[in-house]
This record gives sequence, structure tokens and C-alpha cells, in this order.
Amino acid sequence: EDTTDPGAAKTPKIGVILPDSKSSARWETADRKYLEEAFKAAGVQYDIQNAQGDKTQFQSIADQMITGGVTVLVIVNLDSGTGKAVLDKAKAQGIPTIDYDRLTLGGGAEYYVSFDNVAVGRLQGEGLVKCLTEKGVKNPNIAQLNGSPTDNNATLFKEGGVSVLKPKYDANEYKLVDDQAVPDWDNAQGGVIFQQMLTKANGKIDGVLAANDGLGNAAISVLKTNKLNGKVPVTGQDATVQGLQNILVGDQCMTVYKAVKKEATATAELAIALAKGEKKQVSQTTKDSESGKDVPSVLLEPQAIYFNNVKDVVTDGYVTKDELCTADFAAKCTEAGIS
Amino acid sequence: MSAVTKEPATAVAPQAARDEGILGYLRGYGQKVRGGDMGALPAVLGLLVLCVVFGLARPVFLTAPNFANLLTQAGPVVVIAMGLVFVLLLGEIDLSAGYTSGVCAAVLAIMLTTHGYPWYVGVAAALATGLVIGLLLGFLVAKVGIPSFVVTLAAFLGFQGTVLWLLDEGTNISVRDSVIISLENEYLSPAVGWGLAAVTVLGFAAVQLIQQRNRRRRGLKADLWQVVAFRVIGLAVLVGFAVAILNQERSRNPLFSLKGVPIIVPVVGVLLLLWTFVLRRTAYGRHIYAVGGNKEAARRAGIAVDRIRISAFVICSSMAAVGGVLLASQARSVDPNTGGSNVLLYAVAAAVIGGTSLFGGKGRVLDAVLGGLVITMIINGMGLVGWSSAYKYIATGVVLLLAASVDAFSRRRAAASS
Amino acid sequence: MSAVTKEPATAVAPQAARDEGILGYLRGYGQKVRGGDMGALPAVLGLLVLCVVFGLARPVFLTAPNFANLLTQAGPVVVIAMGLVFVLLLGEIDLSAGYTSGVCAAVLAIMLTTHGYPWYVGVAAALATGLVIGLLLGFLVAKVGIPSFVVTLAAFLGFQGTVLWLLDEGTNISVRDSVIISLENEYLSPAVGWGLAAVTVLGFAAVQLIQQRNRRRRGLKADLWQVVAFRVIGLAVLVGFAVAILNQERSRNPLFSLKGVPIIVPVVGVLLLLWTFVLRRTAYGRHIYAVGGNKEAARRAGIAVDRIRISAFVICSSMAAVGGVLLASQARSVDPNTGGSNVLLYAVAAAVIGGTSLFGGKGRVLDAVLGGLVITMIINGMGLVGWSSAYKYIATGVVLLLAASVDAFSRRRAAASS
Amino acid sequence: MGTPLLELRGINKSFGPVQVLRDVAFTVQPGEVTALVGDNGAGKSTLVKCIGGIYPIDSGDYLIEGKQVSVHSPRDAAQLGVEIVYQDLALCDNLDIVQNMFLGRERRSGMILDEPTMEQLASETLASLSVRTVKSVRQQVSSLSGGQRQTVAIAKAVLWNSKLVILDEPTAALGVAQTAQVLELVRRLADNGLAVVLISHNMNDVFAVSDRIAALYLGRMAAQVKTTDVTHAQVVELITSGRSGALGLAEEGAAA
Amino acid sequence: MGTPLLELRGINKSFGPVQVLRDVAFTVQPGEVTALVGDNGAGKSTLVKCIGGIYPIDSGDYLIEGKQVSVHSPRDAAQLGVEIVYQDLALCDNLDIVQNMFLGRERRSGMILDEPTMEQLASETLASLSVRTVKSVRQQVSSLSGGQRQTVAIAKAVLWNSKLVILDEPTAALGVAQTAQVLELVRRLADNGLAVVLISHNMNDVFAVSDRIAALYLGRMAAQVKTTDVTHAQVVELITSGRSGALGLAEEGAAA
Ligand SMILES: Nc1ncnc2c1ncn2[C@@H]1O[C@H](COP(=O)(O)OP(=O)(O)OP(=O)(O)O)[C@@H](O)[C@H]1O
Ligand SMILES: Nc1ncnc2c1ncn2[C@@H]1O[C@H](COP(=O)(O)OP(=O)(O)OP(=O)(O)O)[C@@H](O)[C@H]1O
Ligand SMILES: [Mg+2]
Ligand SMILES: [Mg+2]
Repeated sequence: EDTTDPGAAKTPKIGVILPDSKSSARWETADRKYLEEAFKAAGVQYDIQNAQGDKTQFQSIADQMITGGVTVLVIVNLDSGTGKAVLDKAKAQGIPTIDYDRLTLGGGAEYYVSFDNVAVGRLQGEGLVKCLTEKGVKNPNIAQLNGSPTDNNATLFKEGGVSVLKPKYDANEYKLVDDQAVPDWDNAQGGVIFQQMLTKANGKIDGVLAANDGLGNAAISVLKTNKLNGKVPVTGQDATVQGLQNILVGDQCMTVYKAVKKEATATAELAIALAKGEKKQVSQTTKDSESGKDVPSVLLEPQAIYFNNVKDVVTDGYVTKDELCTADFAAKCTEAGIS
Repeated sequence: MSAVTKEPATAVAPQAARDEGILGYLRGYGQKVRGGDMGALPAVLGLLVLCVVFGLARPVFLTAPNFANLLTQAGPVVVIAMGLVFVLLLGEIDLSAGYTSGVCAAVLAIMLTTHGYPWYVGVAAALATGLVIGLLLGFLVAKVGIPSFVVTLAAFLGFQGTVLWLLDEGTNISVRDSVIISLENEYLSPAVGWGLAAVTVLGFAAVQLIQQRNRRRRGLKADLWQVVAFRVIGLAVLVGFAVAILNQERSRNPLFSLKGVPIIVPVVGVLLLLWTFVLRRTAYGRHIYAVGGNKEAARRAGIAVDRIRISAFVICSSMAAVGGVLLASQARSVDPNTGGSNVLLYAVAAAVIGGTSLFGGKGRVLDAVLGGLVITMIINGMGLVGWSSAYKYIATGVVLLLAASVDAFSRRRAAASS
Repeated sequence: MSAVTKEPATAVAPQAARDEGILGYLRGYGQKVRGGDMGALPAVLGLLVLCVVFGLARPVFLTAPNFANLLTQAGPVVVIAMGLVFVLLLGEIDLSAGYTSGVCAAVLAIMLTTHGYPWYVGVAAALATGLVIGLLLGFLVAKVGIPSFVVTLAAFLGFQGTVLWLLDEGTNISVRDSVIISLENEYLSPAVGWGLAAVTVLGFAAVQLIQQRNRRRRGLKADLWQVVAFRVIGLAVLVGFAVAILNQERSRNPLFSLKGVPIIVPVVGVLLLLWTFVLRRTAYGRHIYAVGGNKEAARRAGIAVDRIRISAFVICSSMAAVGGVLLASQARSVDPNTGGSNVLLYAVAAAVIGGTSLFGGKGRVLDAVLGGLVITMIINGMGLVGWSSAYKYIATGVVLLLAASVDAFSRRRAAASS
Repeated sequence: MGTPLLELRGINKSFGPVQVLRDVAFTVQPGEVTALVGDNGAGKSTLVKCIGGIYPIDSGDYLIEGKQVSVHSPRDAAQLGVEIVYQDLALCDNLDIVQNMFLGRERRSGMILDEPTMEQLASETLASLSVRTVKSVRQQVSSLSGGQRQTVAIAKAVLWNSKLVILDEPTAALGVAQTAQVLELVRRLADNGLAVVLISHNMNDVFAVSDRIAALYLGRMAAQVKTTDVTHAQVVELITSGRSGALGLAEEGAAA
Repeated sequence: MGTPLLELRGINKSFGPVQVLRDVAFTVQPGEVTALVGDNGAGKSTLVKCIGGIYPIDSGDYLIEGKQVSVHSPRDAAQLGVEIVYQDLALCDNLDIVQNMFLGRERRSGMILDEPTMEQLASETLASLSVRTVKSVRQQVSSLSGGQRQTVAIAKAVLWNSKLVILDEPTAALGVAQTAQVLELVRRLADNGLAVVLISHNMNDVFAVSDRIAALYLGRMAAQVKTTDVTHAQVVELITSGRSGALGLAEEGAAA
């Protein structure tokens, strides 16, 4: 109970709010793990919570963390509005904050640590172009399977992807035949939507810009039924075991690997410093389009993963060889040089 | 048996066959429909209207490949809705049916992919999970007495967590077992399709004939042979037409042939037969209707109401388990969203649009199939119209409303004349 | 008035005050509770149990800052649940209430932020939107005759699309108007808090005294003055205690003070009073209960059943609009998920846990408040436990179930003795 | 006797394929008790529900005090001064006795319900109907005995200033004393100038209070006669076979 | 007369604060018709529901054929051979007449319901009860008239081999002919050796068929006497005041 006493809030304690567990597996399986490891190593107290995609919960968790005496607050916002409300509250209580993975517009956090989401989309676009070129497809028909229409990140991914493909569309090199968003990143719905895209295009889809590995797998599943898998390149994101396996067997063109560990470690370092009352210098900044201010940032580069560099993900320890190279994939693993 | 029935009947049985001939029968049917007793008519009308609308908007909607898509897409919703019919018949609800299917799908995927068991072990485990869930829900509703809305809302949250937990906080598990995959992704060979159609029609004809003969023997009013023949021929035309379309070549890959009746069709057909039989021809089914119509009357008639209620939840959850297997087959993968999102709402809507009442006592398993087709047709058609999400949501709502109002108008007519 | 009542009453009024004295009253209350007529007792018990459990698990749960959090967090759910009570009282459901609040919040945000209107214009526009939505839903249910489940399911989808459309496919709009923001984020000054408490208690005392005096005048059985005094003092203690806690300093920032009753508390209080008055003291409220209890009986008594049904949907959607304003205030922004996710389920659960029946005819507005506090307490408490999502979902489900079973046990007792 | 208060001519009513009322004529005079009799399933309750606006009439004329009216809902009927106790008593089980008795006609002072007045009136009315076992008028009607429910329904109907009171088997569930009270009440209402229709299977009651008897047979009006003109046995014959000597339906009509 | 088929001793039953049955004793002999009479709200239906296992008894002994039994549900009662027609007829409105009549005791051939047999039996039973206006035994009971519903409920109860048949106001909604049939049926059941309990407010019916009369007064058993030992007037007095000369409750008991 002493934590509520304003004077006694000296022991460093770092609060982290993760957004959900459904848009991507990374939050619970990777971020939580790496952050915990870093905090434990530094010997600071911490409290990591997941808002489960619910804004009300996001805010109650923030309220409770502030109430519970955290000295630094790290948030992955669900949207800028709620994020800003939380950052404002924390600031009023004199608690420094870090925007983790997603920038809170107008929020004015101390730091912003992230992968560049537009860059992720750009890698996907480039990957698709690369695979199509390798396959030698002329004037390919492209279908875009976007993430949740209510998720701002999905908009950013799409923006990046389209920035690569748009010139090709305009030049009539590529043809955009369908472009639909998948509510809630729901793979099952994604499968149905893609099935209908394929039907509508009378089977003539030559490349799929899928926003993540789950949606990519949904598209691949439909392609398999039509025995078109492997012929039609599909993109992805998150370097999930499933996505990497799809790449190994050639059903998926590429995925985007975000070295979550780097992101988590960088965040943990900044947070621990803040908790101790220090303010570390970082080299990059990001412009907050709403407040016009430059937020000190650590921006990490996402990496495109193709068949020949799947091993990088394993080397990084993001997925283990045991998970990835099950009986069905052992041969492909060897071929891809994973040992 | 009793003091009364031992007496010779002093009057003729009240129901005299007054409408003679085929014309009388048609007149009777017309009056019935005008009186509002429309059976499957509204749902069928709804299906026709949707076909016309989407067919005009996107001609590809009415092609053989899309027809096959429609049937495979409808599979999971129809199966989950079938189970829900039992719970709805009691005037209860199962909000957790969607996530139950998710949990069962996760169990299946873990058994198959993580542990490498053969498909039948996986399916058995999934069904057993569904059964246990049903027992638990039924127990809480019937014995503890918590309203089913609350129990299944709690289960909705709990199972959402369970799926996450089973899938290690959000990883996807691929399903690669060929038997499981085939359910939603493979097709019967054309010959087998025709064989199945023949068996269906002949079986139906046989059952009809036996029933009518039994009634005639007892001196009870039986249907005219013309009517029976009409029914059989009607079914034959319908089934034959569907098989003919599905046996067309649909492949877009010239190296490879894609035709035949989707395997899901006979699977759903068997489930439909089974549950229709249970509801209409067994004492258990009769008791389900009785409990849904008037729980107190059923209790006074000596029916073990609690047991009936628990069993309905068990059937519902077990069918959700089957639905989960189909979901896994369809997506070839299981993730934390499996069974989530709108699966439950669509399944309930399927049952209700088909004509099942939310207040209990009224509904058929066939409703789930027809309503499920309506819902799937809406989603399928929307997938062909390349609108933005906002318009798609709105249009889906509007189309759902229109489909439901066909039903509403028929029922208003019924209410006005009674 | 009529031929009968003109006659002098030939017998004494049937209800003779048989239980004399305060002891008799207590005995009567004890019997009532044992007989299952527990009123708010289960919900209150649920609240106490949750306080103890979470308080033991996380001592910070029982501190003044968290108490203030709890009240502001409960605001939107409670308000939406209040509106739902009206629809539930009729035995209907509004699945779209959550997204209705989202649409109204979007309208508010667009008026305020995009167009720069003052707050009252924004709120008026949001309320008007809610009203129109309610009229539409009510019309489809009452006049067209589509079951409310289907209508509001369609609306659920449609409004989800509408929010997206209003917010241009997924942007979010900040709300910066200080009046709107203050609703969920500001506090009354301690003095005003005490003043409000005094007004509440005195008002309650006055109403009680007038009612009892009126009954005594007519020669009807009235409550003992000790009982009346007990009620008034009870309320005074409760309100005083709450205000005292909320007036403690909660700020951890020495430069800045944070204390007082959250503004949302009097807002909800006024709504509670208003709707309780409407339901219990006006003919309209009586008719709501009548339609929910037996629609046919109400119709035969000359009640305009359709109008009552439409009005209930209007109230529900308008309250959802208020809820939307609160959601916008709480999040200081509106995005396509506003009013989505579990908002609706929590609101329905709040009403049901409070004791409102899903089958109509039974429920109070107070239920929504108590049930909303239970639900919020569960969410709030879960937020303090540092579990992973999977466990939190499961635990939330289990706790919800436990909270509901307090109620179920009391009702089983009622059923056993009647 | 001047214009009848209620006159029905050629009323037809079908439920889907089943025609329940065929070409029914029925008149009710003010100041008189008209007994409506008929076998089970003859169509009495259906006729009453048509009068009350519960069921729409398929065809036929409906006249109140000589003026053609159209009644589409119970509200219309109530506005014309028709008050009915239905056989399938429609009470709201979730409301108490007072609330049921004043449903749709609540006493108010300003906007607020005047509960004390209603409670007092309800108590008095029930007492005047010899109900002694009701513990409290604040009891929910779901906890009442069959006879008590029936009394509440009767009390509800006679509380209002109406021109025509129709009682569908009001004494079916009542005890000896209560039945006597209700019959007395019926007589008193008629003597006060109201028109009363009483449906009953009890010939003693019918002959005790009625001025006229109307007999329905299989959905047709077999005869409407003065009570003093017929005997017990004749009425029973009308009920069971639709005709009695010169009275009743023509041979072929009865066979239809 | 040997052991009674049913014997109740010291039965108490309260609903919350309201005590409805106080220390009730009641015996029923096989081969006899026992009439249970009492004012509205006296507790007759409550007593019957306690016998049928609908309500749990608070305290008291329940003996069938001299053996103490405990009845917790309608199933238990049915297994003991007790068959009851309740006053608030419990029929499933969504089922048809045949389905209601055989509810809980469906005829089967193998697993499959034997619909033709049930339909035939139902038609015969209804016909034997003088019901002539039911169009089809496949009609939903929701579309039946009051009397038709009552007949279905009675037919349902007498279709089975039971030892004790209890009828709670079975003739309340019935026409003249149907009432006669039911009374005849009641007599015939008793003559076949069954025990029959008949609840009725109609003294003529009571005296016409009963062997014994039991009178409830405000939840107490005022007297249980042979029908031949009492007069009409005495029974009415027992009903309305709980005592009649030497018969009935003691003065202070009646006042309690
Ligand atoms: N909604 C309905 N649908 C079909 N048939 C109906 C409906 N309501 C009534 N009937 C039929 O109409 C006939 C007349 O019913 P009604 O209730 O008017 O009889 P009644 O004269 O009041 O009989 P009782 O004396 O038994 O009350 C009955 O045969 C009944 O089955
Ligand atoms: N569930 C209940 N809760 C409270 N009181 C009840 C309940 N059921 C019955 N009572 C009361 O018990 C008393 C006896 O009711 P019961 O139905 O047994 O009377 P009855 O003798 O059958 O009367 P009737 O001749 O009118 O059918 C009545 O005063 C009634 O109000
Ligand atoms: Mg009738
Ligand atoms: Mg009774």
C-alpha cells in the first residue's frame, strides 16, 4: 500500500502495456519474453499487461499501473487517442513514458522505439516484385489482402506495399485485380475473401500481397485447393513458424522478420535508464505529425526473409530449429542451410 | 391400456379426409401458406432473391466454381448452427459455441501436428472436448441454475483464453493431415456423386412409401400418391441438378482437373438426416420440443427436464466440435481467431433466419442448413463485390435484414389470421 | 367510478398489518430473503466478495485512487446497460447498442473536432443520432415484425460499417473539448462533493416521508418510522463514506492535486434517478413491465404495445448515445473500434447480473448500476493481476460465472419455495 | 326495445383453412343480460374476441348503438365502451393485483401514479366480490389460486364506466359464495342500464340471471330467444344439436 | 376399508412468509371417489401439487398403500401410480393434441415413435369424451377452445394405468354433455378399483359421484366425511366457515 504514497515511489518499477494477443503472436510469445528477460537481468521491478485489443481495458490497466506506482510507463497503443489519454495521465503524475512499436500522435512520449511499419510494407511490395520477376510472370494480376480495416498499422503496411506497386500499376506492368481488407485479421475470413477474389478473377491471380503470415497462409490454403500453390507468390510478415515453413516448401514468397528481441532490449534499456532518473541520448527522431515535434527515436530495420535467409531467423533464436524443421520440413531445412 | 380406451370408440375419429383429390390438396396447401404456415418457403425465397441480386451484380456468382465455393464455405456455419438449433429449441442460447469450435480445433491441431497422432485420434479428441464442454455448460445451466446467457458468456471469455493458452499465446498451427484437409477441400468423383444422389432419392422415396402405407393400414388419413410422387420427383430434380453442376470441370489449372461434389456435402447431409431423425422420430426429440414449449408442462409429464437440457448443450458443443474440425480443414491451420469473430453470430443468424425461434419450441435442423446457406451466400456475394470494408459491413447488414424480412412478412400474415 | 366501487366496501381491506413492531418487520424481511426475494442483495454480495478477493490478491485494489478509477471506468458500461434494461424488460435484445454508441461517438467527434462546433451541438447531434437509430430499430421490430435479435444483429454489422465510413476507413479522431473530456476525467471539488451528498440524502428522506404520510392518510399499511429512518441513515453512511474516500488526495505528483468525486458519478446518479422514476412512478413505466410480462394481456388492456416497444428501443439507443459520449470522453478519441469489442456483452452482462431477466418483465435500472460495477470490478481487478492474456480471459470468465452464481443460488431458493 | 347496444350481422371468421364462425348475427340490448351458450368449441370465445378486437373479422357488420364501427384492436373496443373478461384470463404475472386491475387506466396525480388511491379502490372492489383469502393486494398475480385470478380479472373489467360488459365463463373457477356474488353483480350491472353478455355452461346460472339466450352451434347462431320463452331442456337441445322443434337451424344448415 | 391408497398426515406448506397448508391430513381409498372441496384460495390446488411432487412439502408424512414415500418430482409421483390433471392445465402449446396426450409416455416401435398407433388411440379417447368439434388430432393445442384443452388434459391423464387419479376442477370449462361424460368416467374409474380425487365447486357434481367429501378451510382440513352422512347445506357451511354443527374445526382453530 505504500506504493500509493507519493513520497515513497522511489523503487524503479516499469509498467508495460501490450496491445492484444490476436493481431500477431509476437506480443505474448516474443515481446513479453524479451522484455521480462531484460528487466530481470537489470534487476528492476516490472508489470507487463496485455489489453487484449480492448480500449477500455487498455485504459484501466494504465490507470491501475499509475495507481500501482510504476515509475516508467511503456505502451503499445491501440490507437493514438487512447494512447494520448494514457500518456497525458502519466505525465500529470510525473511518470515518463515510452511509445513502443507504435507512435502515439500528439502524445509526447520521451522515446519512440519501433520498426518502421511503412518499411515493412515496402519490403513486402519489393518481395512480391522480386518473386514475380524470378518466376518470369508477364503483366501479373495482383490481389491485395490487407489487415484489419480498424487497425492503423494495417493502413501503414498497405501504404508501404502500395508505394512499391503503384508505379507498376500505373505503368500497366502489373494489374490490381482485387483489394480487400480482412476484419480483425481473421484468417478464416481472409480465406473466404481470397477464395472469392480468385473466383471473381476466374483463377487469374498471379501474386498476392498478404499483410501477414496468417493471411498469407489463408491465401495459400485456397491456392492449394486449386493446385495453384507455389505458382502464385504470396507475401507475409512476422516470420512465424508457419510462414517460414511455407517459404521452405515454396508456397510463400517471403516474410518480413522484425527482430523483436532488438526492439525489446532497446526499449528495456531506455526504460531502465528513465527509471533511474537518467535520460539517454538517441540518434534518431521521428516527426509527430500532430504536434509537429520531433520524438527521440530508436528505429529498427525490418528484414525481408526469403528461402535462402530463413536460417537468419533461426540463428537469431526467434524460432528454434525444432519448431521449424519438423519431419515434413527436415529436407527443406537442410537445403536452406539450417543446421 | 386404460379404462377408457378399452371401451369401443363410440364416434368416428374426428379428422375426416374432407379435401379429396389433388386439387383439394393444392387448395389446402395454398390456404396453409396464406395462413402463414410457410415452412421452408421464406428461406428458399430468400435464397432465390439473393441468387438473382448477386447474379445480376456479379455474373460470376452464378457459376459452377462459385457454387462449389458456397457449399464448402457454408460447411462450418451450417454445422455449428445445427447444434445451436437444439439449444435454441429449449429457449436457451450458447454464446460460446464459436469459441468451443475454436478450442476443439486447437485440440485437433495439437493432436495432429504437434503430437503427430492419426486423424481419427485427433477427431475423437476434438469431439470428446466438445462433449465435456457441453456437459459443463449444461450442468451450470440446468443444475446450478445460472441463465444460459451468462454461463455461455463466461464460457465465451474463458474459451477465448483457452484457445490462446492451447496455441501458446497466439501461434498458428498448420493442419496437414490429408483426411482432415479433404473435408473442406476435396471432391467426390463424378460417378460417386451420381451414386450418392441416386441413393438419396431412392431412400427418400422408400421412407415416404413406408410411412404412407403404415398410415393407410391404420385407416388414418394419408397423403395422395400424386403428392408423394411430386415430393420424390422434386427432390430428384433438385439433387440431380446440383450434382450435374458440381460435376462440371472447374479447374483453372489446365494440368489438373477439379470437379465433383464437395466432400462436405454428404457429411452435412448425414448430420442433417441424423438430427432430423432424432428430433422428429424419437421420444427424445419430442421431449426437446416439449421442454422448449412449456418447461413446466414437460416436468409435469414426467420428463427429466434437467437431463434434456444438459443433453442439448452436449449436442450443441459436440456439433461445434465438428464445426471446429471443419474450420481447421478449411483454413488448413488453427489460430487464436478460429471460431471467434463472427462465427457465432452467423450461426445463430442462420438458425433464426431458417425459422428457428429464439424463445424455444420451434425450429428444425433443416432451418440451420437453409439459413446457413443464406448467410454464406451473403458473405460469398459480398466477397465478389469489391467494396471497401465500410460498405461491405453496411451492405451485409442490409441484406441480412432483407432476408429476415421475407420471413417476418410471412409470420405477420400468420399472426393476422390467428 | 363504476357500479361496483360506488357501493360501500362491505369488508375490510384484505391486507391487515399483522406483523407489528420492528421485530416483526425484521422477521418479515428475513422470511422474504429466505423465500428468495432478495432484491439487490446478490449483486451487493457479489461486489463484496470481489472486493475481498481482489483486495487480498492485490492490496492496491482497495485504495482510494483505484476506487476513483473503478467509478470512471464503469461509466460507459453502466449507462449503456441502463438503456438495455428497457429493451430487456420487453424480452427483446439490442445487439447493436455497442456500435450505436460507436456511431454516436463518431458523430460527436466529427462535430467537435472536424467541424469545430461547441460541445452542446456535438452532444445534441449524438443524441439525435441515437434517437433516429432507436426509431429505426423499434420500427423494424414492432411494425415490420422481424425478431429483435436479427434486426439488431444486422444493425451490429451495419453500424460497424457506419463507424468505419464516418471515420474514413480507420483513422481516429481526437476529442479535445474540455467539457466532454471532463465527464470521465475530472472531479468535483471536495466541497461540492459533500454538498451533493447532503442533497441526495435529504432528498431521499423527503421522498420517503411524503410517501409514508400519503399512505397513512389513506389508512393503508405504511412502513414503521424506524425502518424509514434506518433506510435514510443507511444511505447517508454509504454516500458519506464514498465521498470521504473520494475526497482523499490521490495525486502522486506533489505539484498537482487530484481529489474529489468523479464528475461521472453525479451524471450516472441523475440518469439513475430519472429512469427509476420513469419505470416505477409513471404509467409509461408500468406499461413497459406489462408488455414484458404478458404482451397479449397488455394489448387487451388497451396499451399501445407497438408504441411502447418502439419507445424502449429509442431509450436504449439514446442511452447508448450517452454511453458513446462517455466512451469518447474516456478515450479522448474515437476510432473504428469505439463501442466494439466487448462493450455490448459487458453491458448485457451488467444488466443480467444485476438481476434483469432476459425474458422480460423483470428488472430495474439500479440493476444496471450494480451489475456494471461488478463487471467493471472484474475487469479492473484483472488489470491488476499480471497474468498473460490467456489466463486473464479464463479468469475473467470464471469470476463472471462466480458472480452470477450468487444470484443463481438465491433464485433457486426462490424457486424451491414457490 | 329500441336500438340494440351491439349488433353483429353476418360475421365470418376463419383460422387458415378452418372456418370457426359462419354468418353469425348477434344483438345485445342495454339493461339486459344476454347469455351466450354453446358447446365446447362452438365458437363463443372466438366471437367474443372478434367483438373485442383481438381477432380481425373476415367479413360482417359490427354496429354499436346503430352505428357501423370498425374495431381493429382492443383499444378501439375499449374506446367504444366495451369491456371484456376473456376466458383465457390475460393477466401480467409479473405485476401485482393492483397493477393488473388498473392496467392501461392507471390513476395519476400529475405525471405520478397515484398508488394509494389505486390500492384502496382495488381492496374495496375485491372485498365486494367476497374474496377473503387474498393476503395482500400487493401480491403478484402469479401466486394466486385459480379462483382468485378469475376474481381479479372480473374486478378489473367492472371497475370502469363501460356500456357493454362481456364475461366469458366468469364463474368457471369460482366457489359457491363467489359465484353468487358475481351473478348478483351481473344482474346489478344490467339493472344500472349496462348491456351484459354472459357466457356460461351452467344452465342454472343462465336461467337465473339472463333476459335473453343466444345459442351457437358449430360456429352458427342457432337461435337468440327470450329466456322466459324457453325451457332448460330446449336450450340444452339447441346447444347439442343446433335445433329444438321450431327453434334453431334448418336441417341442412345443421348438417353443413 | 383396509389401508388407504394415499394417506397424508400433518402436511405443512408455506410460500415464503405465507403458510398455505397447515397440518393437513387426507386419505383416499381405492375404489372410491373422494371429493375435495373448499373456498377459492383454500389450498386445494396447493395440496394437489404437493401430492404430485410439483411443490416440496415443508413437513408431514406421505404414505402410499401404507408405505412412507418421498416425492420430489412429478416423475416420482408418476412412478407411484399417481396421475393428476392440474387446474392450470400444463399443455405444450407448440405440440399437437396427440403429442401432448402421449407426452412422456410415447409409444415406440424400436427407437422410432409409433405415430399411427398414438394418433389412433388419441382419436378414440377424445371421441369417448364427447368431443365433436376438434377438427384434427394433429391440431396444435394452442388453437383449441378452453373446453377442448381441458378435455385433452383429462384424456391425457386417464390414458394410463394408474392407481390414483386426481382431477382439479376438471369440468370447469366443459359443456353440459362433456361434463356428464367426465363424471361418468370418474365413476367408472372408481368402479374399476382406482382411487379418484375430484376437486369441484359444483355441489351437484360432488354429490352425484363422490363417496367421501373432504373440506379444506383456509389451509386446514375442516372435515373428511362420507357423502351419504352430510347434506348439501352442511358442506357449503363447511366450505364457507370451516365448521357445521359438530363437524369441522374447533372454534379457536377456525379463528387462527
Ligand atoms: N387460433 C386458432 N386456430 C385454429 N383454430 C382455432 C383457433 N382458435 C380457436 N379455434 C377453433 O375454433 C373453434 C371455436 O373455439 P372457441 O374458443 O371459440 O370455442 P368456445 O365456444 O369458446 O368453446 P369453450 O366452451 O370450450 O370455451 C374450436 O374448434 C377451436 O379449435
Ligand atoms: N406460489 C405462491 N406464492 C404465494 N402464495 C401462493 C402461491 N401459490 C398459491 N398461493 C396462495 O395459496 C392459497 C391457496 O391457493 P390454491 O391455489 O391452493 O387455492 P385453491 O383452493 O386451489 O383455490 P381455487 O378454488 O381458487 O382454485 C391462495 O391464497 C394463494 O394466493
Ligand atoms: Mg370459450
Ligand atoms: Mg385451485
